[in-house]
Amino acid sequence: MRVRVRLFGPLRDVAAKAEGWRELREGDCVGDLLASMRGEGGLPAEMLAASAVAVNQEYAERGRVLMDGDEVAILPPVSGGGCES
Amino acid sequence: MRVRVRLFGPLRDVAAKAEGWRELREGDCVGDLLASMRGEGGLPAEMLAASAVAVNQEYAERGRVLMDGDEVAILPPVSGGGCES
Amino acid sequence: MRVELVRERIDSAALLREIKVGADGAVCVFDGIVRDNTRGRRTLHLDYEAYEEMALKQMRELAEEAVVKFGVRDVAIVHRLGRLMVGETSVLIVVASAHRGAAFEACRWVIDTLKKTVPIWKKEQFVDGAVWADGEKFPEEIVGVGE
Amino acid sequence: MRVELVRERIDSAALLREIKVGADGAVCVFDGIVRDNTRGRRTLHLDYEAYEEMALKQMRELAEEAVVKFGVRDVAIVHRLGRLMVGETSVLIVVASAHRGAAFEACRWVIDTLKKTVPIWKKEQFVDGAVWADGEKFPEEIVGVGE
Repeated sequence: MRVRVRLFGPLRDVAAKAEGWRELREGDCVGDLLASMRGEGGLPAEMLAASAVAVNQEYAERGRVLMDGDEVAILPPVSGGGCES
Repeated sequence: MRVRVRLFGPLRDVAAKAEGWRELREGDCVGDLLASMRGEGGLPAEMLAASAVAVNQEYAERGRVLMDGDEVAILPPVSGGGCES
Repeated sequence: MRVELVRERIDSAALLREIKVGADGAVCVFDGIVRDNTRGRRTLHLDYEAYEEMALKQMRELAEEAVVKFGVRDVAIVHRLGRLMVGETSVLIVVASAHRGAAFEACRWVIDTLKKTVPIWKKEQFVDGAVWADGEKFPEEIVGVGE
Repeated sequence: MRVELVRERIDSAALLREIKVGADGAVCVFDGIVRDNTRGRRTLHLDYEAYEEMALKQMRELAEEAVVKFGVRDVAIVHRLGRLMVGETSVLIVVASAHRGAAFEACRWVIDTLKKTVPIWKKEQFVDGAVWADGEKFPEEIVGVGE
């Protein structure tokens, strides 16, 4: 089965090549996908650790089992809303 | 000595005649002025009890001694600012 | 610090535009509007009157105190007097600040304090008559004459 | 409930005008502005990008949740994307309510939650280079992948 990986913000700047469709085994979860991406070395571990994951535009936990066609977005800490923090 | 009495909002509606310059004795305080006005019967006691007093545009206590030429305003509870309470 | 009593419509957009400078990150606005009803009775219009000299003085003090108390950069307070129709702005408070927390807190404090202390009164015209609003009980530090 | 991501200037006045209806007594607005500096470094401009489909979904959920949670009548959330200059509005939140307390609380909650959860990112251009903002740590209910 295949899922589509999307990266945003600082993560895409450092790892744009990691975007796109990837083959997974049936039953693989979010954590499995991340482990394999981390193994390839394209995504800095510290950035991954601070990031959240969304599956089909909803935040998802690491244990979430992926399905064929899912869109998996890896989201570094967000910074919308202005400059007034 | 003389002070100028001003009324506002609902108080003026019921007692406009009580406005204007009034003779007081030297040393009279806000409380004395109010007592004499209450005595004349023009100002409803319940409205006076809920009101604040300002002398020369600053809130003042009952014990505040009045001076010749002072402007004494009797202010019913205020209701500015909109309709969102 | 722009502090005004006005008799014409309040131009919220102009006030917002005017107040911003480069150092601001946040602007919080409170827009108090004439509602179409008070406890279910249909309002036709409102008339606001003020002890103008004192109200302006108090509003200026509020703006200055908000800057000191909350560390915001600028505060504008504009209150309208005279006859207002449903949907019109009776008071506009604009607070500009580097930080949003201070902007919200200052804005809230200004409207809460204004409603209790600034000498402005509202008469409500209903279909069946006009009445003065009850008003807010004065805070203890403003000693009531009957106490 | 107007929820939008836009690439042109945000027209605060139009949004304010649009949202008011007769039953409202209070409107609270939060206007987030591009500051001229970040921790003292002079900002030239900002670029905002978003995971647009998800950001819109999240913003819609925020607006709906604010109405339920605080009992306000209407909420508008508009965020700008692309390049913004100093002094321009990056986000505008407008809350209309019968009561001011709810308006303030809902408005504050929306901006606080948006900043932690809506997938939008900001790159700051300084005279000596561009960097992505650090961003807000995700809340615990949004489980980080490394945890």
